[in-house]
Amino acid sequence: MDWIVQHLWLVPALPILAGGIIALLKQRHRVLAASLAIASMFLSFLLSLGAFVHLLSLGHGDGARMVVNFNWFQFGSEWVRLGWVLDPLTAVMLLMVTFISLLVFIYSVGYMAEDENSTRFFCFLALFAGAMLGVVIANSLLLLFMCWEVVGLTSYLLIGFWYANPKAAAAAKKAFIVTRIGDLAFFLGMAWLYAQTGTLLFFDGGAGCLERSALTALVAHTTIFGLTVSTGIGLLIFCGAAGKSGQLPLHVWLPDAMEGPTPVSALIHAATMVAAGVFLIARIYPLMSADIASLPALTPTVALQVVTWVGAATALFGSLVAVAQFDIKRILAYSTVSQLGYMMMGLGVGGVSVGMFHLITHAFFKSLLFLGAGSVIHGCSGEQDIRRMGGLRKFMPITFATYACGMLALCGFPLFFSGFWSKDEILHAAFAWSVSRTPFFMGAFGALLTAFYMTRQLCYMFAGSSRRAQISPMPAHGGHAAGDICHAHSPHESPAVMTAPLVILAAFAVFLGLIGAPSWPWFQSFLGGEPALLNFGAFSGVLPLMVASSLLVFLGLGLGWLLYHRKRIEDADARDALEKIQPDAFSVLGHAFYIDKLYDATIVRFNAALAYICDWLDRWVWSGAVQAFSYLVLALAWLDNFFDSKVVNAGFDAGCHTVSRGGRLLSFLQGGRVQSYLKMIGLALIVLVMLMLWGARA
Amino acid sequence: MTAFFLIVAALTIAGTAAAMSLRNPIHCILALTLSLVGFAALYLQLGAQFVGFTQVLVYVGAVAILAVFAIMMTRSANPPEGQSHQAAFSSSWLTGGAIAAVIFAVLAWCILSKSTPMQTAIQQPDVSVNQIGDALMHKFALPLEIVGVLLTAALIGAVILAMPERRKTL
Amino acid sequence: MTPDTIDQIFVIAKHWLLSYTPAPLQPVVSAALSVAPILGVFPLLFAITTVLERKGLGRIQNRYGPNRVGPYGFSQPIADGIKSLTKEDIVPRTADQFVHFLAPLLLVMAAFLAYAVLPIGKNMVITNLNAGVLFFFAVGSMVELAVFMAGWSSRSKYSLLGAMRAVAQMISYEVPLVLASIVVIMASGSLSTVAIVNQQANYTSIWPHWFVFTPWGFVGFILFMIAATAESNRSPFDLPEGESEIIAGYYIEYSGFKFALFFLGEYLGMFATSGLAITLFLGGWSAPFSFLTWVPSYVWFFAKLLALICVFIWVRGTLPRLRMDQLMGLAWKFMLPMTLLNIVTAGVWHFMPAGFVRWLVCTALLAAPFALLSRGLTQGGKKLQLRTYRFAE
Amino acid sequence: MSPLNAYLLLSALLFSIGLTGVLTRRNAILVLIGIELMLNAANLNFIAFWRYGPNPAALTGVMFAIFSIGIAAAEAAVGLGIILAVYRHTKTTDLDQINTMKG
Repeated sequence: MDWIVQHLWLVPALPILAGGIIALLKQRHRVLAASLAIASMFLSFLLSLGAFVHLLSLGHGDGARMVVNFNWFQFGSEWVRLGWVLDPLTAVMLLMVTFISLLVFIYSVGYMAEDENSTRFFCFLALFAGAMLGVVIANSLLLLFMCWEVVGLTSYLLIGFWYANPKAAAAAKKAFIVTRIGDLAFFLGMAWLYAQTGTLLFFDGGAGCLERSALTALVAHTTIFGLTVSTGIGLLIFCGAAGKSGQLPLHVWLPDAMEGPTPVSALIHAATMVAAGVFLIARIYPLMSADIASLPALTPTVALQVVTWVGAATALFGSLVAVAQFDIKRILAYSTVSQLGYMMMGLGVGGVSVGMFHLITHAFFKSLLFLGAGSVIHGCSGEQDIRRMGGLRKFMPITFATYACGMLALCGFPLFFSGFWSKDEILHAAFAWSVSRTPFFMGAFGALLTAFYMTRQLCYMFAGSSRRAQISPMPAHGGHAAGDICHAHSPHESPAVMTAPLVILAAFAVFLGLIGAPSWPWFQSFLGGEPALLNFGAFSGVLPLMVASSLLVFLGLGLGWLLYHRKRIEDADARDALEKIQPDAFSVLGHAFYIDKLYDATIVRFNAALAYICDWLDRWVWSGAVQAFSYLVLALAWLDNFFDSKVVNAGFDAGCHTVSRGGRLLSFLQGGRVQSYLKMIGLALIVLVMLMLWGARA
Repeated sequence: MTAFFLIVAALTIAGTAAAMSLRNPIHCILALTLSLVGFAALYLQLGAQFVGFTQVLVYVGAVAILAVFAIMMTRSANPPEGQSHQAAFSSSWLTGGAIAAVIFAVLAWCILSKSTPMQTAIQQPDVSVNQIGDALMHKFALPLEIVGVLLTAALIGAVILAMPERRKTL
Repeated sequence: MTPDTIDQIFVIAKHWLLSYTPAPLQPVVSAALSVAPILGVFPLLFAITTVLERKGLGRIQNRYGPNRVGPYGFSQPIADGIKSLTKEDIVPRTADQFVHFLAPLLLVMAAFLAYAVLPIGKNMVITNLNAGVLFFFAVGSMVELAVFMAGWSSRSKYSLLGAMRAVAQMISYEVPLVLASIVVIMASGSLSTVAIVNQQANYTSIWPHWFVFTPWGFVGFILFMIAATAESNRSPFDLPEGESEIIAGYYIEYSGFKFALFFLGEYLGMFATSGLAITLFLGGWSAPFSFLTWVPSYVWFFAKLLALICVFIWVRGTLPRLRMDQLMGLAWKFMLPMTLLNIVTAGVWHFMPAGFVRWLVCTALLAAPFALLSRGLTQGGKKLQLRTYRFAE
Repeated sequence: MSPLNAYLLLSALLFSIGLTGVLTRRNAILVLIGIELMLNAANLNFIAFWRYGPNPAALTGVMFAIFSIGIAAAEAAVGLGIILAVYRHTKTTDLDQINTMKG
């Protein structure tokens, strides 16, 4: 086996090690900390590059999957086995994650320059990168789950990085808890899978849980509603994926997560972590697509249908809500939600390659957009409300250019921008989907909206004249790094250390799409494992759809331009153009369909009520009953005693005493004494044993 | 039913009874150590050498000393003249004793009424420490880890509990 | 008489005697025959040690030790014994009579029990227990109880303070003691003292395989001896008995023979721990060089024991007493981390290929933390200047 | 009577003696001690069953005893810590006086 495969563990180990060392450093060693993090990231980037090249040299076919498994520890008579795998999926993800993390690290050097906790920041970042890479290379669902949880933890820590700001703390908590809900289902699915197959390794020379033998065993039995076991497991695991990558019911944490530093939003909540959910589904795709019939590529199993519908709904929802946001980062967050929906949809309708292609391209242009937004925020001294920006083009040309590239890529501007190719792939697959065509229309409408809100945002931010002067100075974003430093300045371009990554990312955002164009589907074939060949004939099949989607994009751009650019936005406090047209709908969208409110009103409230009811029962009903009973007996005893001592001679006194003592004993039931409670336990034990013996008798 | 067993059993019972009945807490602890050593001797007689010595090491060496320290710190040994003649037993000791007695009766009845499955040829199983270590490292690795975590948590918890709590400054 | 027979002479004698006893009595007799020498030899060693200690301390402190009774004052212990026997046995009126009487007996009993697993010579151990080291520590933990009984039962502030100090100190130093001996158990893969010694009794060319001749063994030995000094309440860890602070610690209220018993118990404990140190690290009864194996094994054991005793005396005469916080600081801030690191090092040593690199790595693993940790102990270290002694002539 | 039954009877007796102490002593520390004794009685059962049980080669009983000894140590430490904490508030360890949870 090759060196790189044997030592693939170094890729996650290096950043984790760096994080561990940085954790010991003080704030005055910030330079050392940053350089450590960047150096470790660079090394693991080189390693993953090596792995990628090695895989390329290896050629195609199923031979392009190398696995290293080892025993972790034994419990009972079984060994828990972990391992890592190197296959095209892993290689591509590794390359993407390491590269973007590297750029983001470099960017954060500039962004967090004035923060007083930057060493802590880099420690968390490095830890996150390591855990994420662990998720990518894991060959065991258990290992993947562990790294997955560490990723969740670091995301929590980083969202709440400015814990002094209560909003950030709340957002961190929210993110953590919501993702836990998904992870619970994930864990259940994992346990079920283990119970069924007896292994959690993905690939184990034919014995892994993703390989034919296990899958055939899984699809053999069916559970409730006639679902196959594989479907049940897949759906449970999909819940975890949905939690991580903000699919519809569990998306609520992602927009709030924007309280964190912007590099974090770029790295974790746009490029890598939220993509982990998609990656997970892509990884267990054989399980999702397993069907009673032998396993062709695109059988729309129930699991895949669920994935598709959820993805489509999320895509539409996210782009709808993004239309009506004013916070620059929230817009991007909702667009991320919708794009993740696209990925899921792609996985559902088009298989691994389609979804992964969009994942990769999206990772680049979305992190580009976030970093650009960060640069804007940095330049505007912590301002995040796009209504208070405007006219920034003159002040920060580089940012504008790169941001425009990212924006066009996200809209899917035809031919030259990566987003176009990947999104078109998904739409095409959805069009060809055998089950239903609704997802296609949802996705198409989502594409239109995407173009629209991105144009809106761009116009708000860069076009027109600056609206900062006229507004009363709002309190800068709580505890923001740059917030308190450069207040009074006019907007300024960011330092080179921040703009350089932007330029690099912009280049990728533009040209990355070409590796997956229908004419030369290199990426898909690389994932699929057959040679890629260049034929422009492929265009003919997809041409009408391409034209259609391009038209949609142009329509969206035109609408945006019409509403927001033809008539300049002069006044910061002026109502939004769309709001003028349709205020009610706008407010509904602006509040994200009130889903947060809904959750607060239902789940949270219900929980509190339940707790209160339990408390009330305990306080009044139970103890009340006990007390009432004891008082009753006491009263009886007292009555008896009274009557007796008054009327009859003292001969009965003893009896009364016993009765009253009985009352006192009963009142010990609630005596607040440990020992009386213990006595009750003892009595219960006696009764129990008696009953059991009786049962044994009969 | 060897004489050794009878002697040790008698000693253990005596120690336990004394530990639960003596008035002075320190005397109780000393009696307790007697009964714990008796337990250890019983383990040894049953051929569980490791457990027996661990028992002495942990209970006599740690738990008893810990209890003594607790008694010293709570000044419940030789109380001052004020309530020196306070009852050692709780006011409702009768019911407690009765319940315990009934439980013993029930248990004894269960034991004597049922004939437990016995291994046919009772040979002294000599279990070497190596076997125990091997089992701990392989078959019982997970419980071992869990116990380690538990002990760590207990350590931290005990320290925090015993720390003099300072009033809230924030 | 080959050297082998001389070496095994006691074992042979025992079997010879056993062969003349009726079968039913044999187990009892054999037990008695094994225990009796212990009961005889070690108190004698105690007597000799008292004289040695007093003379040595005297020399260190610039005076003659006891030199009146017998040749060079070597019958001093007999005089002391007679004195302590004839002295009145005082028991405080408020004391808890029973416990007060029981404490010294329990102490001495525990001290003697520890010898059951010490191999004094080849085939010369009372019982070869499968978990011998564990037994040793289990018995040793009884001493704390005896000390506490002594301090508490004689209702006196000083004795109670002394007992509390002693128990706290013993408990906190028992941890490093056990952890320091764990490395040997790891290396030899056995808890039986006999097996441990047999493993060390091999030679490459003339050098023995004593565990002390490895980095972890050496460090473990040093740590073990420090912890043992603290366990046996000897200077510089003699706070529980500091004459200047609490007159004699937990046995103020004892006099006469019980007092002597306490002394006996303490010294027996010291011998026992030294014996364990010899068994674990110094190769037990094995000879230091392969060409000296003709010397009987028990001779080597007692020679090593005497050497360690002399070290104890030397340390006692040299080092000043610690403060309570320094004591605890040493235990938890220095001993505990060092012992844990030592265990890690032993593991590394086990898994690395033999050779010079292994030595280098393990030494570095131990030296670097030592430098760091010991720096934390010297709080504001003052300059010590040389003193000029005037010797008694 | 078979030796196993003898051991079981003994452990039952010790268990109930410990229970008596738990139920009747006023001093919280002694109650804790009683609980320890009950645990030990249970351990004795484990060892006895291991020794006379069908299959002593599988060290289940011994392992159980070892683990429960460890857990008992943790329990004693935490319990005594709690008692000290309680004592700091209500200057007593008398369970008859610590009844502030009285309904």
